[in-house]
Amino acid sequence: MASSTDIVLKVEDLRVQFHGDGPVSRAVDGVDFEIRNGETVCIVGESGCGKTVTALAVMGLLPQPPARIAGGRILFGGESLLEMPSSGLRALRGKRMAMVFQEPMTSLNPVFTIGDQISEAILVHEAVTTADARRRTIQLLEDVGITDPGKRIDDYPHQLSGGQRQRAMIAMALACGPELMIADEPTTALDVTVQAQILQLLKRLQQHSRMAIQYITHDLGVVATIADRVYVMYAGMIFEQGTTGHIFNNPRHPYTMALLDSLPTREKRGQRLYSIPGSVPHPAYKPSGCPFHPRCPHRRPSCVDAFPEMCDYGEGHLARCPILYGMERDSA
Amino acid sequence: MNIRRVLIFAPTLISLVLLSSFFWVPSYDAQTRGNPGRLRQFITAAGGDANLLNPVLAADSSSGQINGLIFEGLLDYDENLNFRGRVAESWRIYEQAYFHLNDKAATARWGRVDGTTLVAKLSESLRQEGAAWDHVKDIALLPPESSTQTVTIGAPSAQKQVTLRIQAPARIRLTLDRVDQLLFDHLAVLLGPEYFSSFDPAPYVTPDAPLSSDSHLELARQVLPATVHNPVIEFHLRPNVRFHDGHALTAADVLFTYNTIMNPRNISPRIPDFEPVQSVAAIDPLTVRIVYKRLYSPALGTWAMGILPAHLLDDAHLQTEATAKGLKPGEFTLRKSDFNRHPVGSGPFVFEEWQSDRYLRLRRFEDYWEGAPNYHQYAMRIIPDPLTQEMEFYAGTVDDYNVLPHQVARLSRDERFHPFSGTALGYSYIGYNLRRPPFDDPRVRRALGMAIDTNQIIKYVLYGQGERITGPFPKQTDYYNHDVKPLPYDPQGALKLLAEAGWQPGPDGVLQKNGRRLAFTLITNNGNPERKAILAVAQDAWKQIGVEVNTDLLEWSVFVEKRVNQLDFDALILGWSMGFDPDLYQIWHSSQSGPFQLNFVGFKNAEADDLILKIRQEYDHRQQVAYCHRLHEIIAEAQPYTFLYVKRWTALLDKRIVRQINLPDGRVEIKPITPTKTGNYTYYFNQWIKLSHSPEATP
Amino acid sequence: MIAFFGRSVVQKSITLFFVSVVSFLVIHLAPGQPSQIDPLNPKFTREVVERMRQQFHLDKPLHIQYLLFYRDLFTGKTVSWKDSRPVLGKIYERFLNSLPLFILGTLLTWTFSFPMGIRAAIQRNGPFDKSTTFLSYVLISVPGFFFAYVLIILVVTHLNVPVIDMQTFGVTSDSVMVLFMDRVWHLVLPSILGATGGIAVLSRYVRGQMLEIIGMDYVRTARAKGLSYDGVYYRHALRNALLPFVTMFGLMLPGLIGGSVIIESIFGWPGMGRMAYEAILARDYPVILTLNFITGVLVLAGTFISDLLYMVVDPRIRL
Amino acid sequence: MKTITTAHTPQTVLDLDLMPPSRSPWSETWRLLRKNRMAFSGLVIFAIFFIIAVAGMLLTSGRKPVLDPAQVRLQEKLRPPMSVPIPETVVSGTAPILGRYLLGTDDLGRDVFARMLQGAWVSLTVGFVAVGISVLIGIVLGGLAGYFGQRAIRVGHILSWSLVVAAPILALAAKPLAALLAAAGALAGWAFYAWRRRRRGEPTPVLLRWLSWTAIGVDDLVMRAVDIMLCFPSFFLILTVVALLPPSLYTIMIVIGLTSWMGTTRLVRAEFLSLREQDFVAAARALGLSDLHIIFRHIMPNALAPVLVSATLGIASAMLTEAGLSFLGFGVPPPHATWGNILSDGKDFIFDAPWLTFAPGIVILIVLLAFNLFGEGLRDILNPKLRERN
Repeated sequence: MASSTDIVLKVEDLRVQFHGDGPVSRAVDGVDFEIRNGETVCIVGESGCGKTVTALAVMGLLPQPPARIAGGRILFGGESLLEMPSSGLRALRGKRMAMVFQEPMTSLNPVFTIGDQISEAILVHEAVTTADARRRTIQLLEDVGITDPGKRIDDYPHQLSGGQRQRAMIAMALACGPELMIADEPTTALDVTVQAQILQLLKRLQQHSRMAIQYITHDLGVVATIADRVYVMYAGMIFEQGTTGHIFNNPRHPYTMALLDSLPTREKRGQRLYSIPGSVPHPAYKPSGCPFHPRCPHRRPSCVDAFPEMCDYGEGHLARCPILYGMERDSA
Repeated sequence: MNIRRVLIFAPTLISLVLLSSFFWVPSYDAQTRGNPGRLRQFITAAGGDANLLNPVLAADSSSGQINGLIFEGLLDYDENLNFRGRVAESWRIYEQAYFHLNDKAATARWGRVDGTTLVAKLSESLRQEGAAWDHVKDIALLPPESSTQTVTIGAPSAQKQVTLRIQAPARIRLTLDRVDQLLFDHLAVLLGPEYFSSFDPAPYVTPDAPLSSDSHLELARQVLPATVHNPVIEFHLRPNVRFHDGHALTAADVLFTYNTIMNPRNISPRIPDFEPVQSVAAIDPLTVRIVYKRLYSPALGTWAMGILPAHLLDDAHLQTEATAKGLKPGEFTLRKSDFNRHPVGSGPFVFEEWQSDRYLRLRRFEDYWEGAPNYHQYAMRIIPDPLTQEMEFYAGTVDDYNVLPHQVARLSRDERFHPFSGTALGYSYIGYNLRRPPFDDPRVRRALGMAIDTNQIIKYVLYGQGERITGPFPKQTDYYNHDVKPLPYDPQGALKLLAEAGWQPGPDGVLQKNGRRLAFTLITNNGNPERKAILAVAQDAWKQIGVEVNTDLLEWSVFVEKRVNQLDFDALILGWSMGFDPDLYQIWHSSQSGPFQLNFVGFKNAEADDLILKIRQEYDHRQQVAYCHRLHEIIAEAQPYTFLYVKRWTALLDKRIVRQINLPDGRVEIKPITPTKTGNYTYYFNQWIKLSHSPEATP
Repeated sequence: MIAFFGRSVVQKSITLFFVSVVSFLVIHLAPGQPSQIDPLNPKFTREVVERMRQQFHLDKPLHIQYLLFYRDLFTGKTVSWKDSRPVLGKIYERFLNSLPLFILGTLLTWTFSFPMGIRAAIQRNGPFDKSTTFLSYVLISVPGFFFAYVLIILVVTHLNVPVIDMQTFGVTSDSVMVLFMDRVWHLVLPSILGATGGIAVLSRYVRGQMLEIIGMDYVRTARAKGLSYDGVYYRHALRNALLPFVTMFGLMLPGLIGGSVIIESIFGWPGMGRMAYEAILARDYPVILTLNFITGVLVLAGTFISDLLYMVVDPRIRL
Repeated sequence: MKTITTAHTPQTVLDLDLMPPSRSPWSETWRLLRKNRMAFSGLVIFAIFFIIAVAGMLLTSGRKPVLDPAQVRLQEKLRPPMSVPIPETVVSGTAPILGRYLLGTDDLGRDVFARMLQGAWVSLTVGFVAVGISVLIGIVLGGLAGYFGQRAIRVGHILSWSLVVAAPILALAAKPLAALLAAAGALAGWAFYAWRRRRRGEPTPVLLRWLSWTAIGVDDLVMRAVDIMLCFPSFFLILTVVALLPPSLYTIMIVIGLTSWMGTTRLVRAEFLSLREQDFVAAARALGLSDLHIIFRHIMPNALAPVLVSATLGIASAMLTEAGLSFLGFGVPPPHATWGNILSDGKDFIFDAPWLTFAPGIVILIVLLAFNLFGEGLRDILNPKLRERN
């Protein structure tokens, strides 16, 4: 285990609820995870399972109301973000932690040049002149692999291609050299070749700094490429966590297994691709017991009532399925 | 830059500036009590702006009000409705009457005689007959004349010009010192009843184109009537009347004004007033002689119209103005001249400033021949809304406004104000289309009139500010016959009258006659709350006696063009505004009952026709009054209208406004303001002034 | 660019032609005569009426009247039938009177609706939002003249100062400030009344626009950058929310020649609306038609300017 | 050791009800409306007002109405609200049915309460009919422009249609020969198109080719018409027409309707344009459904929501327009009472009888407020963008 000073972000028992009309949605329902310096951590799960909400909660960007943080702690560099005044949080955002969003098309402001938008991030947090900020912006654009940055800096977002826009977004996130970058499915909207370039870019950037990356995706292929450690999320909870190797080679939770089974691989060529039956429960209407039990092939009657606890497989590999844990111990 | 702060600062700043302006505005107190000049200022409020400050061209009331102060006519009506000289010091009305020698007819007394003998015989017998012929001052024989005249004949679609060669026979001219419309009737006693009527003018008139004998005779009668009355008015002007620019007002200005009216390019609305004029001549700088083509008793009153300054408006001046404006002189008329916005007249007030739709300001004319008015300034403020007018009046920043009856009722309780009222000119009526049944039966019309409680209408719609009326003459004049009693309010009597006429209650409660229900539509124009109220009251009243009435409110132009002018209505509510003149020809004469004419109810009565003609030709007041009284009776008997009421005008004035008469010996006499018989409380306006305290308050 | 100009001009000219034809027909085919021609006035014989109709070309066929009218309009010779003054001069005089009212009304509308609408959007469903929503709709729902009378009566009876006309009648002072502030005071009530509806509508519109923008991803991006509240809402969001309002600048242009008859009549303001209203009543066709024509030109010019402005402010639109 | 896999295990999914209850769009709208307090109270007031208006129509019409709004009692003029008629002065049978004048009497002694009741109905009719007309025109023109926008109107179309219109006019103008010629021309035009339809592939003779020249697109035509209408200042256009035409309830409703369709047209056109490109319309087209079917079954229901909102707000503004016209004396003429004309008739008496001004003034304010709040709430609710964040 790394020392606690290594830990950039530690989330403990985070609970986020949405109060709209009708019953309360428990979008995030007791999530624990931690990210260390220089590490890439992937959070995987189907859409609607609370990944983005978790990330937004960390950044303090949840729209409140309707969202409400109902419990838990978020520690960033040892400081509790939830107790921090909004000005303190603002000073952190963009400087020590930054976020890259899913849709590069809509996440850039159409009426400002990308140069403006990037240097703005620098100017807000550091006492530099506009000229300096501009110089640094050009450097950043170059760093993220935009050709001819001196000219591109004055372009409006609509003049750039999708990949370039996402690079610009990344440059914006990097502007102040953050300790943590949260990337929320940054490549989903891009085509596959561009996606690979962006992933490479992120890896390269991480090598230069000791920046930690929290990478949110539903795509296990991406996870395999980039992640050091993986958290699998379902219905607002972490179902399994471990290193990339643990997760891909020794999945200990039926959900993880199902996810992996639905991944097309070379061996499965010619077979019919597996898909998980049913769908992710609505956060306001979660089933009792194990939230996955209606879709689970290993369902036992006890799953309907008993809330599953985390079971430790050692080496930091944990999974939330007592049934499989029990079966394994029995077989061992 | 902080946008948020700008966004909050801007509205705050604007609000502060706007609100702080409150501290700079003079309050009503400062304007009235704190301002001594206010006492020498008369401010009136009008709903609409003036159009043209030119007495010859203007037709609206606001313009008329101002024109009356800036311009002055030759004469006007005094407080007893007699004529009073203004620019004219005095006048004389006499007549020249002509008749052609009729060589085909023998005279009754002297047989066939030639012209010279006839003159001699006539003079002799008139002298012998004595007092009855006193007014004939001279008889003369005029030699035959020949002339040519071009006339237009035919229907408007196929007009043609005909030139006539006229070789008129000798004429005899009688000069009278007063107008006598019956002169030829009396002469006919001496000359024989056929003498005038048998005169055949056709042989004396030769057209240049072939005409049928009928139209030839008709044309000849037109150009060569057997007898002619030529009334003459001779005005003697005051020697010391000046225009505001100091130029003296002379006979030339009167002549110019007449010519301006008659100039077709000016399209003056006053043309019809002067159509009977044959000629106007300036005899000397202070004498004007006007000769009329025919008897026309309203003639004198038409000269109350304001006199224009010829020296500012003659052709040369108009041309200069046209050139200055870059217009061709042919396109330019008096209507387009700047004079209409900067008038110069000879009246008691001098034009000073006109801001369209805001105010008009006049100052007093120091050299006014009768002495300058007491008020130094006269202003007319244009305030379209009656409610804000009232508030300004109440605050004292307006001295006079067109006060509504219910406002008088309330404001006269305030002891600062003094209410006035008097009989107005103009009456309201319900007119029936006499061509359509059931209105062809006078009993029905009378019954409908009896079913309406006019007193109630006066009491509640007009707040008592009205008087019943029984006939078509102005109630405050002698012409009105006070012996004619108004219809009683008697629904039972009305039912009885209707029963006499054959109308019996039907199964649905509506009266019926021969299967026809007594139902019709009553219409009036919208925009007039009183007529709207009468519409509701009449409908309700008639419903009570079993008459089914539909009502319709129409926009004025539709009302006039589609309904009144086309004679397409059952019954209507309307009003006539009148002058003091008793001429009823256009409204009541049977010849005027076609489409587009004003006798739209279709009233026809031979005796009434005769009286109407006599009234407009009679120059003698007493005789005229007698004719009018008879005519009034006839019309009241026939009830072609249900005559409703004549309104009482109402006015409110501050009690501090009084008449201040500067007596010749230097003393000053203060009198309260009282309305005159003419229905005009502003009659002595030139003597008005506002005191700082109400006269009752000072011991 | 030139093609855009050319196309606009041609298209708008055609539209204007139809506008002129339609307005001409509406007025001339309706029943009624100019008020100068009053058939129920016993003084007017048919001859005089006929001569007046000739003077006004009313005796000619419609298409000739149309051509004559527009010939006069373009040569600047049109005169009002009511008082024979040049129509353009009359309109200009009224324009100068209406201008302060228009400027102040617009200023009030814009300066008040933006802070109100933005704040309501940011605090959506909060007490400020709810109360401004309610107030806006009260202002939209109240009949203008009812509101005007209530205000006038309150001000006149409680503050004892005049409110009607453009300035206090007969006010004289050597101090320019007094005269100026007097004029400003007389502007207050009518411009407030004129602006209330505008404030209500515009602030609602601003709120809606802001709400839409606040939901956009780039606003979240801006927050993620650590921008302050002002930086997020008043820089990033507002700039985008403002785009549609830029076009409204162009659409305000016809307001220059408009004016509320009702407010002008109540306040005795000698403005354009009253002149138009009186012209309609008197059937002063030259004035009505000229006003209509100018309005048409301004509307079309306004939309054109809007298009241009939009191109200037929105980087996404280029010719 | 990997003993457990999922791939070959037989699968069952427990069919638990784990989704939010699904609702029809209408019940969803209703539920959201219930939640929006301002909009809901607007709806409630509107419903009450509607009931009052219907009751008003029943109570105040007919030959012997229960409450007679036209009953003139001059003796009882300007009585304050809640006053009891004076027995001596009231003619029998004309006393108010309730024993007192709930809202006082006006300057002719008419019962203001009865007039307000009648006015409720008439004002409502004015609002609904005017907006109905404008919405109808808006939907037809907007739909045409949005759906058939790209289709061209050819010279021949214009020619034959104008001949079709001209023929009856000429016939009415007693010019039989010209009318016959026009009819023949129209017939020839029709024949030409019939012939063209039958032989689609064949080239048109050169001489007739000009008939197929494109004159203007449908969309262009409609949008130019909108532009033309927008060039008129709307209140003045209404005022001009109302001032020039004979005034009646119908004129006013029609004129307000005819001068306010431009917004709806643009709205419907925009909706149609975007809906036309949607997949479900493409699918419907692929199924070979007719244009009419697509328009009425697939596009129209989706396009109606914004129209409904603008219609709600339009009714309020039509009623205000009527009040403004009444102020200038061009409102609905008697015998119909509307709130607008009660208010403008009453304003002259504001110092003598304030209830004549305040009763209609406040009622107009409340009802229009209800309309506006309801419309605004509806807009919020029907706006999917705003809805999902609720």
